[in-house]
Amino acid sequence: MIELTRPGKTSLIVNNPVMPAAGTFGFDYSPYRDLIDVGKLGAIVTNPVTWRPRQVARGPRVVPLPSGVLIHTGLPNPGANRVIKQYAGRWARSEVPVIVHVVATSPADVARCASAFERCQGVAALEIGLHDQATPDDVAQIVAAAEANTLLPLLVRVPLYQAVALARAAEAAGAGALVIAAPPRGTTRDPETGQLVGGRIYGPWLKAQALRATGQVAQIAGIPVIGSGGIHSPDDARDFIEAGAVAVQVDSVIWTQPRMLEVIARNLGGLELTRAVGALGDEWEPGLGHTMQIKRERGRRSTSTKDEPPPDDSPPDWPAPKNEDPA
Amino acid sequence: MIELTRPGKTSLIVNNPVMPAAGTFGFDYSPYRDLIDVGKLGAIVTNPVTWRPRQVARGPRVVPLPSGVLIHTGLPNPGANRVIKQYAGRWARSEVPVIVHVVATSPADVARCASAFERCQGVAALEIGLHDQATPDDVAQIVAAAEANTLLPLLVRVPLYQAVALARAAEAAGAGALVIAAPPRGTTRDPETGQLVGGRIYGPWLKAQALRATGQVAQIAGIPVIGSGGIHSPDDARDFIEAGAVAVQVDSVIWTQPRMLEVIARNLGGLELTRAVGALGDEWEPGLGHTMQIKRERGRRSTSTKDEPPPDDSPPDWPAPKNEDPA
Amino acid sequence: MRETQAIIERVRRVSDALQQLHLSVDASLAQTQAGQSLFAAPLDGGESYLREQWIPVGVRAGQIVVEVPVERSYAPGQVVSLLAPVGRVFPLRANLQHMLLIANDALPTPFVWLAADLCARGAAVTLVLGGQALGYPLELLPAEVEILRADTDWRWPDQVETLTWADQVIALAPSYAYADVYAGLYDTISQLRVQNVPEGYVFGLFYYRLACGTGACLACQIPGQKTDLLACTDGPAIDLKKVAFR
Amino acid sequence: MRETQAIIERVRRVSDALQQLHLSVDASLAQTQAGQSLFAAPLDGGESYLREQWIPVGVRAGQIVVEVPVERSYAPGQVVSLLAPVGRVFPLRANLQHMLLIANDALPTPFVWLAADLCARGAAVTLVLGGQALGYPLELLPAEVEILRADTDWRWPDQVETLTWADQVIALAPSYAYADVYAGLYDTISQLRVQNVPEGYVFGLFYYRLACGTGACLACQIPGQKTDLLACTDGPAIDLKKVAFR
Ligand SMILES: Cc1cc2nc3c(=O)[nH]c(=O)nc-3n(C[C@H](O)[C@H](O)[C@H](O)COP(=O)(O)OP(=O)(O)OC[C@H]3O[C@@H](n4cnc5c(N)ncnc54)[C@H](O)[C@@H]3O)c2cc1C
Ligand SMILES: Cc1cc2nc3c(=O)[nH]c(=O)nc-3n(C[C@H](O)[C@H](O)[C@H](O)COP(=O)(O)OP(=O)(O)OC[C@H]3O[C@@H](n4cnc5c(N)ncnc54)[C@H](O)[C@@H]3O)c2cc1C
Ligand SMILES: Cc1cc2nc3c(=O)[nH]c(=O)nc-3n(C[C@@H](O)[C@@H](O)[C@H](O)COP(=O)(O)O)c2cc1C
Ligand SMILES: Cc1cc2nc3c(=O)[nH]c(=O)nc-3n(C[C@@H](O)[C@@H](O)[C@H](O)COP(=O)(O)O)c2cc1C
Ligand code: FES
Ligand code: FES
Repeated sequence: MIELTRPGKTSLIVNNPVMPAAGTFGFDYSPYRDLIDVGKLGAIVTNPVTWRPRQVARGPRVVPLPSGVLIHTGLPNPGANRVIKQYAGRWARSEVPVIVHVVATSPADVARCASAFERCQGVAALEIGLHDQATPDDVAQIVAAAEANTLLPLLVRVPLYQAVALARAAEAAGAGALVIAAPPRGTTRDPETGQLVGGRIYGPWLKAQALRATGQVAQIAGIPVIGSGGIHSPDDARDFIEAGAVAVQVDSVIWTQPRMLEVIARNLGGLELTRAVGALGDEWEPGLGHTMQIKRERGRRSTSTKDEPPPDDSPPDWPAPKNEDPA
Repeated sequence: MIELTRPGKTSLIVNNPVMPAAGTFGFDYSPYRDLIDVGKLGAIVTNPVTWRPRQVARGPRVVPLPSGVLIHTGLPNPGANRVIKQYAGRWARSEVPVIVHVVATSPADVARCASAFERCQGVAALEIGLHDQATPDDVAQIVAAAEANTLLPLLVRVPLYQAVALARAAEAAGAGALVIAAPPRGTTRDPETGQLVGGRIYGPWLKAQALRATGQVAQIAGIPVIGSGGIHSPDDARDFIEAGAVAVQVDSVIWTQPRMLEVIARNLGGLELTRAVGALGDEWEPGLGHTMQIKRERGRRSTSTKDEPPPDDSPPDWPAPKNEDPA
Repeated sequence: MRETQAIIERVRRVSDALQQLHLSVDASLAQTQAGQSLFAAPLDGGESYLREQWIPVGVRAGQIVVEVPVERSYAPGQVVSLLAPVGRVFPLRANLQHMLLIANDALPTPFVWLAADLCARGAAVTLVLGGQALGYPLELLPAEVEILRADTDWRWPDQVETLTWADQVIALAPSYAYADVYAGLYDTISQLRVQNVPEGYVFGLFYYRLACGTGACLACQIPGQKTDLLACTDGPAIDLKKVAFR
Repeated sequence: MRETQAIIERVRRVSDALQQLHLSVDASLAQTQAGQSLFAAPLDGGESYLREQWIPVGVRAGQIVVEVPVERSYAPGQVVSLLAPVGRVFPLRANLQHMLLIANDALPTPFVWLAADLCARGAAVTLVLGGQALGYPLELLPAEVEILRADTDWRWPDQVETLTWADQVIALAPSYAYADVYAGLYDTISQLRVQNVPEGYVFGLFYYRLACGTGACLACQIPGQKTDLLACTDGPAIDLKKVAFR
């Protein structure tokens, strides 16, 4: 039992700390029902939903990268109301909690989505996807708009590049949990058309960036943090837990090796996550980075708090981010 | 002949748009003298220099990543004055202009470094390396401190995650050129020690993020932009030129295939870069993204302005970044 | 769809550009038919991050044969993970007499198995090839198939006749040109037929590069008249009457 | 240092953990000696992004033989790009009589060629092995070498005697333990010798994972007493008297 969102009026409890990331799994369990045991997951996060319908982007949408891929879909979806018509029934029948991902196009739209899903059976929580250019003020307005219109637990998914500043703003505005982080955007050339294409980029190398952001946020967050970005193995997932996350979202490996999602869930299923959220950093015994201990600990790869951070005198891999707030 | 920095009291003119990135090539030409024809480069950018000596970081410093590497050196250097004692002679003898990379540890230190290098023969320009947590105000102070103490052309190297906001601040403060971008930080596990290590991350996948940032900045910058990040081939380099950069800095491929630096320089050497800085975006014929044109243009891979951006109705791969300024 | 493993039994180069892989596949794939494809990833990782869509050209001795570009190198004995079958069987009209297939600037690989099936059941098949498609080795197609050559503007001899003669039309364009080409074809046909183009008459094949192949990521979405469609789960053959061309 | 190409002529498995590669190298590498290494990258890309430091164990029939872990698979005929030579020849004292080599928790590969050279010129070589080093196949070392076993705290029989007997000492530890181990060894030796430890007497081997191998990136820097040192260009053998232990 893992408390995924801050205790309070309503909180989301899941049995397993592993779930898919928005946009990777579909609007419900059906795309992967025949490929994995969805019941083994902690939850499902739906594809992004907007208040108004959105059409798919034109031009190339899937472009290979060195050990990764660029995806530019334009977040196609028929709009909140038609999504509810199509999927609410299945959500109600889902073995695991369903978290609906709402794209933060505007506070007004978020408010409309919030009240729509509030009335919709089978929705366990909302995840708000912040736009890359969102400012802390935008975040405050967007989260407030959602809060005002639903009692559902509220997760806020934060863009990678502004993770600490926007996470602060989201928590202050009353978010129930933070998802760190949404994948960054990139630009690459489509070999087929010779065209430059912009979109979200996915791949195993994303993990290093996302893990650092997760660790930085976990140090300051008073609410649960969910780690996400480039997780391709159970060990990858454990690194995020060790960084202070209570749970993880798995992304593009679901497309390349669907079973890996279930494997990661089964591996982390055993974990007892009793740590006070954000307290993980303190629990690490500082001196332990020191070489002779490393030698003893050598090779050990556990999620225990013994796995050592870099030595005190070398900079932390996620320094307490003073000054990072752009404000 | 490429004007690398804004016309004015002093400006840096180079013969070739290709140079190494700070920290990849050493303090002078000697590490690669026997491996490549340094004379083919547009310039040399030195390793980072601080006012006070810095010791090398402890713990693992080089950790493999999926198709890349994490480097955490701690920016070791003997301090500006001893660097000058050791290398000024060679700088004076260098076939190509030497750009000294000054780490922006504080405005006061930057001021001291600026006047020290001002008096030092063989230094063609300074590149200021902004710290990841720098705010626009920090940047203003740091650039002002340098400006006040040297007539040397001033390049400012901007962290990836804040590229647009900090580039704006640097230009406003009087920077002569912008280097987009310094590589991001990541955290990964060292297989040898099982330890989590933080540092800069390098690899071909970095290109997509750096290219997007370069394009975004080139759209708004009134001063020359130098693109950098994950360039591993001449075509990679051309993409940055096409995105609006007047020159490029090559990073980790120098370590894995030293000759590639010279190959890229020879390939781009022919380029006539007469475009008004930042005007590139306008020169692109909007409608051209449209599929039938793409079909005609298909396969074409030139640096001409004909290579089309994504269609109008799909979001640009480097949208004009309104709101992006955290202020 | 299931995830299974297959072994590459044979690698046969069939042209400068193409090679055929003979695959021993899991029993669950025995029912695979023309139109469906395999979403493949070599177990040893291979060169690409995403899976690749392999298009079968037939079944020989219980082995599924797929046709792939020669750029990637494969070896007999290599084991691949398959997500399959991807997509739908080609939706053929009951008692189909005359099938018109059109491939312009795209290799007609998807038509090979289909044409063989149709010829086997005695239907007449005309294949129009244009642009890059003209480079395709014709010996890989059934001898009964009538071949016509189209120019770059998708015109060919007796275009009107062939279009009216056909009970069903399936076209293949390069992925970057789907919107324009299929819209154009649909217009041409609507003009020919005074009455509306019937459902299930003219299809376009959609082979976008797939990210998930399962209907999850929506990267292969095709805007539809009533509801939107997905190349991976509703395709590859999409009734152009159902597509909303923008 | 130059960038040249070499061909893997032979791949020989010498233990569960190690394989030896026989390399036909460019003429410019004919002068390579014990201590220097090759910074290698297979032309076909290979598994790792960075180059790998290959340590020679000798020269056979004009081919340089390197010893590498078995994890990575190599095949005869494979072409590799080499940045070489990396680092300095082992700095041996003039008329050296007694050499003491110590390897604890690290494979003594770097000592193989050195020991052979020393034995050839009639010097007495004692090799202390501890921890992981004990797993090393002794048949790969010259028969004349005297082997002693150290415990986990770097103690071995007649430690004091051997240390005083030796004209020169070279130690090898795992990279994550350099600071502590070499500092400890240096202290032990200083206590033994009332007068200061002479220059060029006790060396530590530094094999950090290298990023550039050329002295550019400073990732392999070793804090020095007077000036800082680099494992890639000043190493692998560093006079511990010159190291500033923090
Ligand atoms: C509300 C909103 C505000 C914007 N503000 C800016 C801005 O300040 N500066 C700027 O340069 N560009 C802005 N844009 C444009 C947007 O940044 C670019 O379209 C995007 O960065 C790249 O486009 P894409 O199609 O690759 O992204 P995709 O993910 O494909 O998005 C397709 C469309 O959905 C929108 N979108 C994607 N994710 C979200 C999200 N989490 N929340 C809301 N909308 C999303 C994109 O803007 C784009 O219009 C904004 C877009 C929207 C919808
Ligand atoms: C002036 C200064 C301000 C800092 N402010 C913050 C902060 O606001 N929030 C925070 O979380 N951490 C801050 N730090 C610590 C620093 O962010 C971390 O050490 C770094 O993010 C990761 O360490 P590293 O060793 O991997 O970086 P490395 O690149 O290895 O740097 C090693 C040391 O050099 C410093 N450094 C690296 N690049 C620069 C640069 N371009 N300019 C100045 N110093 C550099 C690092 O801070 C670190 O102390 C600051 C450090 C310095 C020197
Ligand atoms: C198809 C798809 C859609 C996604 N939508 C979102 C989203 O709206 N918000 C978010 O935070 N993350 C979501 N995730 C992660 C990000 O990719 C997404 O935010 C982004 O807007 C999608 O960009 P794209 O349209 O270029 O794929 C998505 C992932 C995928 C693969
Ligand atoms: C050894 C090294 C040092 C570098 N120093 C800087 C730097 O000071 N400022 C900068 O903008 N980029 C420079 N570049 C690029 C960034 O990596 C650097 O800023 C960063 O601080 C180095 O981080 P590290 O100590 O974790 O390698 C450097 C690259 C390398 C490989
Ligand atoms: S490829 Fe993902 S939905 Fe079709
Ligand atoms: S490895 Fe780069 S300086 Fe030694």
